[in-house]
Amino acid sequence: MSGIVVACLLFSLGLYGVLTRREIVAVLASIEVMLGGATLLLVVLSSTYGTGAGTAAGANTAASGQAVALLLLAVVAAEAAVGLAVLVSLVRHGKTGVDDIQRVRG
Amino acid sequence: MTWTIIAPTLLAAAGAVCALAFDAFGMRRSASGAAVAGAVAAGAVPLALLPSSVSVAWVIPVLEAAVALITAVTLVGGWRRSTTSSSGPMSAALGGLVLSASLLVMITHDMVLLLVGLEAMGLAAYGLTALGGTAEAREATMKYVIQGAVATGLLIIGVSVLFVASGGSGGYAQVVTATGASPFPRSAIALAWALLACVLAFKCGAFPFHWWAPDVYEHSSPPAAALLASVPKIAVVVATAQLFVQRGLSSTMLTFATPVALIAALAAGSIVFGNLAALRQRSMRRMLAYSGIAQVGYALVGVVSRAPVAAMLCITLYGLAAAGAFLSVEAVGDGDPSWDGRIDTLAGLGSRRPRLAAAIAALMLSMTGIPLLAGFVGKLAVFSAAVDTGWTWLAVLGVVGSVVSFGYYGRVLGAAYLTGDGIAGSKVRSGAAEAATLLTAIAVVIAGMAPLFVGGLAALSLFAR
Amino acid sequence: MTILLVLVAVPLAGAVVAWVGERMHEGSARWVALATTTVQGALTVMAMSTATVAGPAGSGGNGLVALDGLSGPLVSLTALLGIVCVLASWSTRRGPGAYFGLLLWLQAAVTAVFLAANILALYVAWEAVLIPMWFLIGVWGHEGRRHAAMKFFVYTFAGSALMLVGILVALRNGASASLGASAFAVASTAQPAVFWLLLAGLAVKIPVWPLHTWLPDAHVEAPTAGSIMLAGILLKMGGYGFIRVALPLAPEAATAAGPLLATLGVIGIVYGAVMALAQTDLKRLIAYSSVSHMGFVVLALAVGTPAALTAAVLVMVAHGVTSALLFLLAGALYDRTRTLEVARLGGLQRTIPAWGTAFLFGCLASLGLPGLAGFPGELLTFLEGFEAYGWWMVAVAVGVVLAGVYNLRAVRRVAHGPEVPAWKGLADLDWRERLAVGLLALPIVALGVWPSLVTSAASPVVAALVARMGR
Amino acid sequence: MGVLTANAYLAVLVPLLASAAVGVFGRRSMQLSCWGALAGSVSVLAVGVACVLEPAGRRSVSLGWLASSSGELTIGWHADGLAAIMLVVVGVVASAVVVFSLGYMRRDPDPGRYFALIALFTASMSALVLADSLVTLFVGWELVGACSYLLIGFWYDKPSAADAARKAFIVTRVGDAGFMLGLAVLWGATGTLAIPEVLGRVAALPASTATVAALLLFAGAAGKSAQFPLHVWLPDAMEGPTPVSALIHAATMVAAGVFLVARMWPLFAASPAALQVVLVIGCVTALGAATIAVTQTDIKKVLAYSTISQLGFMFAALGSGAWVAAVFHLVTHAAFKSLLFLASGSVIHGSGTQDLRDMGGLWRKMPLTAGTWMVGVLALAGIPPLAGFFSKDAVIGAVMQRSVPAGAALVAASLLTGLYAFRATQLAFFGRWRGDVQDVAESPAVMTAPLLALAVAAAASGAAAGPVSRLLGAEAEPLSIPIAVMSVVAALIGCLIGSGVWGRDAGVENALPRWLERWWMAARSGYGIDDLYRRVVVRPVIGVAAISYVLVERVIIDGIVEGIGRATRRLGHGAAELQNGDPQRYAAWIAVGAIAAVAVTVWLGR
Repeated sequence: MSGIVVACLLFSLGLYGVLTRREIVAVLASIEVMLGGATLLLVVLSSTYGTGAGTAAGANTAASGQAVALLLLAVVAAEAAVGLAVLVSLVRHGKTGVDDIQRVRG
Repeated sequence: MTWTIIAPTLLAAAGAVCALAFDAFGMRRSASGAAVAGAVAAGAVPLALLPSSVSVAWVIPVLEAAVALITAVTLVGGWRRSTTSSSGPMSAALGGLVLSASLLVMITHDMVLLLVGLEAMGLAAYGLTALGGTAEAREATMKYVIQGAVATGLLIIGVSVLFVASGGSGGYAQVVTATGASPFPRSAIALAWALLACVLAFKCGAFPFHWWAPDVYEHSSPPAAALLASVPKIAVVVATAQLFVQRGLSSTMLTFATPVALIAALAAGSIVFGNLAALRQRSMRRMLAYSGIAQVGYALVGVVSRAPVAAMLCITLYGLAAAGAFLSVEAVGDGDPSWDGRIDTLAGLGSRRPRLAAAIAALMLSMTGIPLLAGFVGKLAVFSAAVDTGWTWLAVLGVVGSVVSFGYYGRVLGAAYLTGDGIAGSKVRSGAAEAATLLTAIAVVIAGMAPLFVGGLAALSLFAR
Repeated sequence: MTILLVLVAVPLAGAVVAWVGERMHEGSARWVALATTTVQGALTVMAMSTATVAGPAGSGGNGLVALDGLSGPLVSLTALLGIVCVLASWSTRRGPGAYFGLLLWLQAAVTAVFLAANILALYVAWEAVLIPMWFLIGVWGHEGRRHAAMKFFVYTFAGSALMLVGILVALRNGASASLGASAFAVASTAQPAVFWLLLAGLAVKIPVWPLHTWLPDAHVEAPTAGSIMLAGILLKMGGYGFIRVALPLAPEAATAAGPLLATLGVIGIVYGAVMALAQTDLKRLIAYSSVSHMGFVVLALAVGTPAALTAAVLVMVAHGVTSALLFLLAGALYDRTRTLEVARLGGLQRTIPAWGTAFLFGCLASLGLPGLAGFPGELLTFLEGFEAYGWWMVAVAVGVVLAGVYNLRAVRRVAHGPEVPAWKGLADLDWRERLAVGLLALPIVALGVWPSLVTSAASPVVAALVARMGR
Repeated sequence: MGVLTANAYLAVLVPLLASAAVGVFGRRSMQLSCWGALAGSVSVLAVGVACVLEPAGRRSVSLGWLASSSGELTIGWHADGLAAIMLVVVGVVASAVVVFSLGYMRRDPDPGRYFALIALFTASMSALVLADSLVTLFVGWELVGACSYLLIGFWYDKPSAADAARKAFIVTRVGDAGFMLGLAVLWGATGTLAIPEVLGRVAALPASTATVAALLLFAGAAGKSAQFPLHVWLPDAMEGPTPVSALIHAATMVAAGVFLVARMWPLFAASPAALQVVLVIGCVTALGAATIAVTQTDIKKVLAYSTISQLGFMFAALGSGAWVAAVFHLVTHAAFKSLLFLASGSVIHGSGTQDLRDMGGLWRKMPLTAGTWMVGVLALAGIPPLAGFFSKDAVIGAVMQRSVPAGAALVAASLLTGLYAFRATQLAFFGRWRGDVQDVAESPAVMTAPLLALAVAAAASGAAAGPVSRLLGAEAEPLSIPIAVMSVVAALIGCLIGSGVWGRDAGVENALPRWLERWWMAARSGYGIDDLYRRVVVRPVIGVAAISYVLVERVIIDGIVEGIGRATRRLGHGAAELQNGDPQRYAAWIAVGAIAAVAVTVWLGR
């Protein structure tokens, strides 16, 4: 049960970071934390809640859960890569803070 | 047999890879060509494999073909841009990737694959938007990334709960059976479905998760916007329809009673917000972006009234028109580079470029839902389904929304035809965009007229079931 | 049956040929339009004579097209106004190809509305009318055309959108899509919803007071041919829709709504007349007189007896030709004087006698002088109204007197009185305009002297409708 | 003779065709158009005479005019005695007027239109008279009103004529609105509008319905026959050419009201209350109009008010049940009043003025006109042996039996009649010529011939009492001597005062004593009723229209419509403002949105 709490905690912290930090770099970092928390939740759930934990079927759920988690890691990494790439182009034009990217509105 | 199902996705992806390869060797024209070829191939395969008799099984393959052809048209529309600027082939390749991901999203019946498809589509979209090249484009992309990340987080939570609940298989069917009896408490399952609904709403730009849409569609290059405003939206709505009205496509059982109210709220919110916000817009692309929100709302009405085919038809016909509309922005830009993208400065287009103006008129009126054009067919299917399943107030809201929509679609027509003077267009640099726009306009008219000849309008009720 | 499909196809074909023709050869559009409308007229006459005019709705092949006593007169009116419109806009210089193309498209769409034998086909044709009208007002209109075109489109579209929902609700509650003779009424629980939703679209079109404010703006800004088609035939789609769709679908709800509708009709009559009295612009005056005349139609529809419905058809056809004549003359005057401000006009009977006489004739017809088209329909409506609503008809009598007042006041201020020096050298009506006036004057007198031209056709069909409604 | 009575519709058809022919071809020559119009009026006369000589009874045809399922509105004609008399009257007067107009309208630039309208009027009048159903009667009734409108406004570029025409048509239409309501009541009560059936079912009607129907029909009649309070249009109608006044505003159209009541007599007879109203209105109009006529300075206005007064006599007779006497008085009045109008036309034509104060001593220069005028005036005053005496005496006799005060009022009115008749004669024909035109000459033969013909008719029509009442199916009552003596004495007193006072001093009106001066001026302006209507009815209606257009239409109804449009746009602003560009706000919205969705789903799904 504690695993789920940790995962949710991590997710909330990450979300909090995204919503409040003023530098884009920090926001991207918080995103990583958040997504990490979500992936952790998957692993914890599949291991604790697999049908009949400990039995063969249960192991099966846990295994496939971890496999998907690995896949998620790849997805999160791709997300971070693209985020950073965009950040680099923004920094090159001297915009690092969230306030600098508020011109497009209405 | 499974290969034939995945073939379109692979073909589109192959096209994209070839485009990248050619780009590496600096052969821009053949790079774009490869992307287009990939898209067309991806469209041809499902059509070739259609079962002989017309049945519900026709729906998904036909939609796949439609999505592929729309992508091809947008790539053709952006030909000048993709063959002249340095980042051109890159955007063509990304276009292929968007198509490939969208096709995956449409045909998959597995949660994990759905997640992967959605993410791939998102990433490719980030790329395409960034390639817009302007400071605003970069800003829009960054914002899109941030919001996308939050959505991905929610998606992962949702999928993981359902994945585990279904015993690690993740297939739609298993998920649905697991919803009834699962180790998790009912509220956890409800949370998962709700999150799934919200993320799908985010991906297709429904209210209140639409924030990225106006910025992205306004500041990405028009051909890219044409692609992003149509193909991903169609894919997500098709996925939503399948998920929430279950794979049988025709079965009326809803997997979970409660999300209907949530989707209905999303639909109503989108219709109201989309139409109202679009009224105020001065820039044509931003207006089209907001109107897209409303159009998604109409499609979601189909999902709510358990008519998946109607919802898919509605969003696809809209996608066709939206692609055409954005390509027309590119076409006008071709004719007059100094055009600031605002509606009012379209003045006199009717007299200067009659063919293009006529195409724009057809596209606008189709999106308004005027009969004899594609939009009306989609809306009629959706609204008759809504009325049949007792959601009459949603139908009335949708219909009133269509009326309000003439407020902004009509302003484009007004500018083009009713005001005499305006910017003097220079020689048209390249006809590709205009040709693509005309193609979509003709398709819209044909789709609108089709029911008249195919056994009268009463046949439309077929879609409503 | 095929001739009925042809009646819709001919104007459409004409529209395309006119539009394309103008590109190739300057000035050919109007001749193409004239030819098309004349052919359409001939076809209509043939269709009217061969179709079993008195019989129930003979539905076409795929249920799309039907002609009977109720739609016959209105289709004929459309054909006639088509020719008049072409004659009236003979000298348009701005994009004649598109102008005549749109005009013919409008005529095709309206004809399709009257011939539609299937509810959805009727709805599609109903909406298809909006687009050409929007362009006609918007592109060829006068100063305030953009606002007027937008207001016209959105207002009518809002009404017809609700009508669509009404149709869908009706289809859900057991109504058959075919408008023919099949069993018709919807389940009585759903009738109020169906009736009021349908009425939304119909009331905007007729127009029923207070949903009429789009009409004056649209008329003042529309070009001559636009006004003629708008007042002459577009308003009749509302009345026709009421009899063909709303009444059969929801008879009990229609009876229940009778008193309210009658009140709105009577208010419409008096209100339209009072407003016409207060106008300073000639076209706006004629527009409000249309509101007043259509008030009679609303009253007749509210009464709902077979005689009253026949009277409604009669008033619709009579008002069609009368208002077409008045708008034709107002347009002709505007082409000459570039103003329709009544204060600046005067003594035109002396300056342009032919126009003056035609205007006087039009105003006399408009005030319902017996012997001219307006009187029989209005008298029958008055009699049926009295039988149904008794002394409320005093208000209608006041309306009739006010009709006399504003019409004669218009004649007095525009045609009579000393000659105004500003308009000294105005050219009188040319042969095309005189032909158009003649084409309208003939039916005005014919209907006035012998109204059973229309009533003998409409009465049996309407009686059958009412009988089937079990009222 | 048979062929004429068989198809009496010729009386309508021939003038109609003549009118069309003259309208199209008459532009060129005056003679052609005059002959056309004459053909029309002569045909009416011929049919009238034929029907009189051979009362063929009811030869009527009714055609399904307005096929409607709940009852048949038919049109058709019905040549009975009353119709025959009216046709003769219309025929005679119309023919005289047409011939007279040849001379009177010689210098007019547009004779074609004039004679076409006269022919159309004749056709409509005979349609009205021959009508077999109330619908046809109403059609003729309105068409007659329209022709009067067109003829009063014949010189349409004269503002006063155009205004007078519009006023005439509108005031009569007010009456016609009542008529229409009456039609509706009868249609509701009897289910048909064919006159024989309606009258047949009158007995079955409840008294209240009959009274209401009768009063409504009387409203129409009062409008057309210029009875109080709808009389204001007739004096202004004098703006039209004088022959028109003679034909329409003396003999035919104004008599239509009397004809209507006579035609629908069983209905009126069935409701004493209605008859009481008719009697009162008749007497009030007779007396009031006579007092106004005395003070008029324009010769045509004198005759106009005289017509209103004489019509008042007829309605008084109708009100007291003597409809035969009323019709007989109608016949004689038509003769001498049209004579007087044509004579005044000849005077105006000759002397170039209509103002009595600028005339005088014309009998020397225009003996023929003066002579015929004298015949007319004596008949008007009711001096035996001329026609007026017999018909007016019958009327006064009948009214006296019914109610003495009414009879007294009529005697006073006949006194005043004699007064204004002879005042006008004195001022116009005797004394010194006060006008500035020198070469005053007698009118040409084409104008004086009809005068002579009408003079004979005016004189002889007195003897027609017997045949008229026989035609109407009632025997002629014998003259009661005391009534006759009283009315003749009253008339003579009036004549003496008239010729005496104005004989001594033509300008006596300018120096009247204070109290008389005030009354005199009031009477001259028609007791201010015209101004009253303008202030109380016309101006407020125009004002209300203008205000309600701005207030109700523009501000309220259109305001709401435009307001909805503007409000939607403003909402649009609000919606778009939500997007303020801050990505974190968007992300927050997404998070909050998701949480809300979850909460809703969980709560609903519990």
